Amino acid sequence: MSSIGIVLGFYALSGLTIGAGLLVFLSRNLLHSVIFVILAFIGMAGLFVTLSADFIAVSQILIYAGAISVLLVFAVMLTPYASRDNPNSLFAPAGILIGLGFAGLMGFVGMRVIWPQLTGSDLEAQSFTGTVRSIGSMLLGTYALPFELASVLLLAAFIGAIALVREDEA
Amino acid sequence: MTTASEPYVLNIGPQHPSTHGVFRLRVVMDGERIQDIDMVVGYLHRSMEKLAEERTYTQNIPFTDRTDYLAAMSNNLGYCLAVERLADVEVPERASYLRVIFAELQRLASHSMANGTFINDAGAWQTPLMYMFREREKILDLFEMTCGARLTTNYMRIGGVAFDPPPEFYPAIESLIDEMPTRIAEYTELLVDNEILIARARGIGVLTAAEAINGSITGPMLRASGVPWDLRKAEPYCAYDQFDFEIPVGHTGDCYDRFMVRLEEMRQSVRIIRQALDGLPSGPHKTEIPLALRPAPGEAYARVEGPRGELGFYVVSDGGPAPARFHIRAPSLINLSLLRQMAVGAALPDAIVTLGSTDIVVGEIDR
Amino acid sequence: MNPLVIGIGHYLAVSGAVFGIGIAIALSKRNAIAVLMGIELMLNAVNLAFLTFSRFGSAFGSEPTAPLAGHVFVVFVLTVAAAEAAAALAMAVLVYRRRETVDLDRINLMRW
Amino acid sequence: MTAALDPIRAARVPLTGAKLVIGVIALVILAGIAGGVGFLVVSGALDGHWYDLRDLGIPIAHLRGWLDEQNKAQPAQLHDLLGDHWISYLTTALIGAIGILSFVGGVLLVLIWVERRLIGRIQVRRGPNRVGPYGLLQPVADAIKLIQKEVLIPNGADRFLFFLPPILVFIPGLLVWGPVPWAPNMNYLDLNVGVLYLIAISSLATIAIFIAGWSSNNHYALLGAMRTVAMMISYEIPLSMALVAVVLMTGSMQLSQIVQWQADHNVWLGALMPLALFTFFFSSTAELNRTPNDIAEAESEIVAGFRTEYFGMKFGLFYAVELGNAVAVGAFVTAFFLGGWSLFGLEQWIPPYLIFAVKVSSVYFVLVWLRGTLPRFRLDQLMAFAWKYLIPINLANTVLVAIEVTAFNHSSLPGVVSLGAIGVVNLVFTVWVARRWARFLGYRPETEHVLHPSLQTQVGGLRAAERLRASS
Repeated sequence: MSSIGIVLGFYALSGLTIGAGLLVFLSRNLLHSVIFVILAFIGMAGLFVTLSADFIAVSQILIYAGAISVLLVFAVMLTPYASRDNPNSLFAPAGILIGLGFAGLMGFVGMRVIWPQLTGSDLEAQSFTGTVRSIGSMLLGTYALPFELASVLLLAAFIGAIALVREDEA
Repeated sequence: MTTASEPYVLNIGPQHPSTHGVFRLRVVMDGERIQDIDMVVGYLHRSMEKLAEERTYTQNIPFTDRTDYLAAMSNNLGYCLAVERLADVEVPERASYLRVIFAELQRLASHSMANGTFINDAGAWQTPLMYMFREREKILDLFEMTCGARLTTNYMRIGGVAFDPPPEFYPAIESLIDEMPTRIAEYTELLVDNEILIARARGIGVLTAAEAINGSITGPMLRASGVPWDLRKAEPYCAYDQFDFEIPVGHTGDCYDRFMVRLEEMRQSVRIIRQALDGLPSGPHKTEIPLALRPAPGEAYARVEGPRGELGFYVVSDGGPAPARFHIRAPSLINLSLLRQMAVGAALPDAIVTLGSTDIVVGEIDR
Repeated sequence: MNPLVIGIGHYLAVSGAVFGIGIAIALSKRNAIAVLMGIELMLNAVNLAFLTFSRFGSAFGSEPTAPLAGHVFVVFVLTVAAAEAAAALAMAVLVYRRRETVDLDRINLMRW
Repeated sequence: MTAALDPIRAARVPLTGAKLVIGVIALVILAGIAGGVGFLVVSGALDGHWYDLRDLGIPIAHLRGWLDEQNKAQPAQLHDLLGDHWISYLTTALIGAIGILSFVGGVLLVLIWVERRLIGRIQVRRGPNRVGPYGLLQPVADAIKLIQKEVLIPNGADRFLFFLPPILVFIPGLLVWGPVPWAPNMNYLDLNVGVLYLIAISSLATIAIFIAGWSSNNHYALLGAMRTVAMMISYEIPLSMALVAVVLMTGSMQLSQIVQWQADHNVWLGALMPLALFTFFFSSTAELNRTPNDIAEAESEIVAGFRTEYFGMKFGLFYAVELGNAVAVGAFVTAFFLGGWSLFGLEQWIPPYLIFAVKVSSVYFVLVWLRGTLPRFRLDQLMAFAWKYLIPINLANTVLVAIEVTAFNHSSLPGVVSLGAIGVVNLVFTVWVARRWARFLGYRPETEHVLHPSLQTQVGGLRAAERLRASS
């Protein structure tokens, strides 16, 4: 993918995503870090668009920026003032090291391996113009069982969450 | 297991769209539920009852305008009745009829305001209020025509009324009285059958008859609770015993019943005004009394059925030109006193609707 | 690697970086909600990798729709993430109610 | 006397001869223009030319072709870097963005006036009529006043989070205008996941409102924010389900395709699926915080809800976004349910975007009308309505529509018959299910309905009250 728009978009969006991710780590205030995590989700959705995954990108905004972030903010609100800062634990140095190590490893692997990837005109030819229909037929065809399982999972999580947080009526 | 959510204090007022004046509710809330209500009054206190001891009986009439500023005529009337009883002043027949006409016009205006703001508190974006204001405007024009003022009328006098209405008053009131039933039908059509209003007001702020009587609630609130009590019938003053009208009585005592009782009372007021206009006797409109009236030592209490309830005036004379003691039984204050009982445990919007249905006037609460 | 021709490597590097940030957050934060945010970031990074391979490699499948299998997996990951967020946040709230804290260092009843 | 007191009646000016003549002349001129245009259209002289202004997409397409011609002449280096079409892409993107933004901005300025005048008329008063002719400059005056206001931050507010929300709600408020199908060729952002995009974008505003309420450090604001979030999350579900029915019926998530389907079949989806139309409209009013669902900024209860502490231009942004979203809802109701730019073939004669604008205005008028008429629900009533009522019956509706669509796609009946049958079935289903389900949930209009006060002539106390109670 060498068209200038996609290249610029890729760098801008990856910068946005990684920067927002770092700010999630660095923010002192938990609510600020929720804002930054939403920003990272939106940047990620932009990266999905550059991969011509329109359905996934929009779903990402819908689910992460629209739903999960509201859950996060609600959870922050439901906990007291005192725990609205964002402190590091004793594991912080180890965690940062592991994170850096993993990022370095992935970067190294990604950059060094010669991937059997499509390039040039083949890639252009494979650009997905409309993924929705195919994803839909796959979800209800090849992957029907996992799809049903996922819905059962969602239902279980739904019921579980309600059962956990529900107050006794009596 | 219970939630760890903490109750918090919400100050509704003194500046708030639905406290109808400077009045403050200190509400302890858990989420949207009300746990406790503290009513803080006194922001508008002007010490009227004490000030009245420094002024002559006639000079006190304008003060009564400014207690319940939405029902100045009724206040004038109650005070004048009390002083007349104290000083044994006779009132001419025509003055009694005029008093009835103006008191009922005032009731129409006040109930328009009450119902309009009630719907406003229930969330309608001012339209019913503006509709009701349209008729209230016309009534206030009639007041202006007769005594020069719209709100603080200062119209009743000890021994009668200040002025005979001018000739153009009669066609204007005729057309108003002819028009009023259609207007009330219009409100009925717009509001009474409204699903949202029923959902918001049915079963909210319920007062049973026993509770209402225990709380010495009076007026439309008492009648909405199912008690057929109206001073105009129970203890007729002025010329009310000569008119034919009925007392609307509610069924459950919720906010919706209060609204309906007020609406029905407006119809009955129109009926009374019609009869009073038809039977308006000729004659003097006032008994002349001395400028500085000095009643014999004694005390008197007169009560009228104001738009908000029993409006009582207690006057004690020591033989001087000014009352020795003066007290007003303000129905707003007493009706408000049960707000806590009605609203605790309800949600915040219900409390606001309940407050709207009690129809308070802060000038009367604080005096 | 030509920086002006974006390929699998670039996306994988971004994915790795976001995943690393997610790991760092999940491991080093004391607040349960912050940890959850880290996990969500890691899931996002995985989604990016899925979509990258799906976009760039038709070599991994023969059917015409096979590349979109990556998208289907991402749909499942999104589902799981949503379910997980709901359940985890419910647990956080519950833990807070019981123990008056969401500090993971102090929720140590099951340590040993 | 009474006539002078009635502002509307007093404002009515008698029709004079001069006005009549001017009106007749204007009508004649209009008829002439219409006739000329009609002749042009019928003769086919317009079709596809760049001056075919019936659909602004056609001139833009011509412009793109011309720009691509120019693009070939650029230096080879630039061409390698930027490709074949960059000039035309850039230009048309700019034209579209500027066009939409200026349209929305202009419409907002006018609509503030329109809404206030309409509400004034509904409320038997005149509305703004002092600034400029007919008060038309009132929105400008309002904006100037708002801009002039001092920027204050409430004590104890989170500065960063307090400034963020007006911007955060403004962005989705603009983005939502992207996929609006103005005319067959006028789609700025014709995503093939347009419906999903709309839902996603509208869900972004939730978090902004939540932050606004929280960061203000005010109980009213927090209550308003909680109410908004609860309501928006709840009503997103019925809203999406109504759109699922639309997508099932038309077989596309692309807004232009949805409108095209309605144009092809000469039917409005709102007529085919009244339940979906109602659900979408009602849920939209909830998302918009408009009456009867304006509990989030319930003036009589919580002052102004989440924006209690916002004033000046920050409040202005909230207000503008709210109004803009109301118009956008009008646009989407039109596109999804009222046939979009199509009008049973008349779109050949009348520019489709004008048809669209008229439909949007009528939906907007309904919104204003509701605002001027209805009281507001309570939070728990709205929640119960969404979860207990709208969601179950819309689930049933979705299943029904799925069955109907399958039958429709496999049947060889003419469209009038099959679509008519679908419409009738859906209407019957809607009425029946709506009533049955309401009954099932315990709605009893016979017993809970209007109870007129009983009229008494005898006074009494508690015993009389008990007697009355026993007798009724």
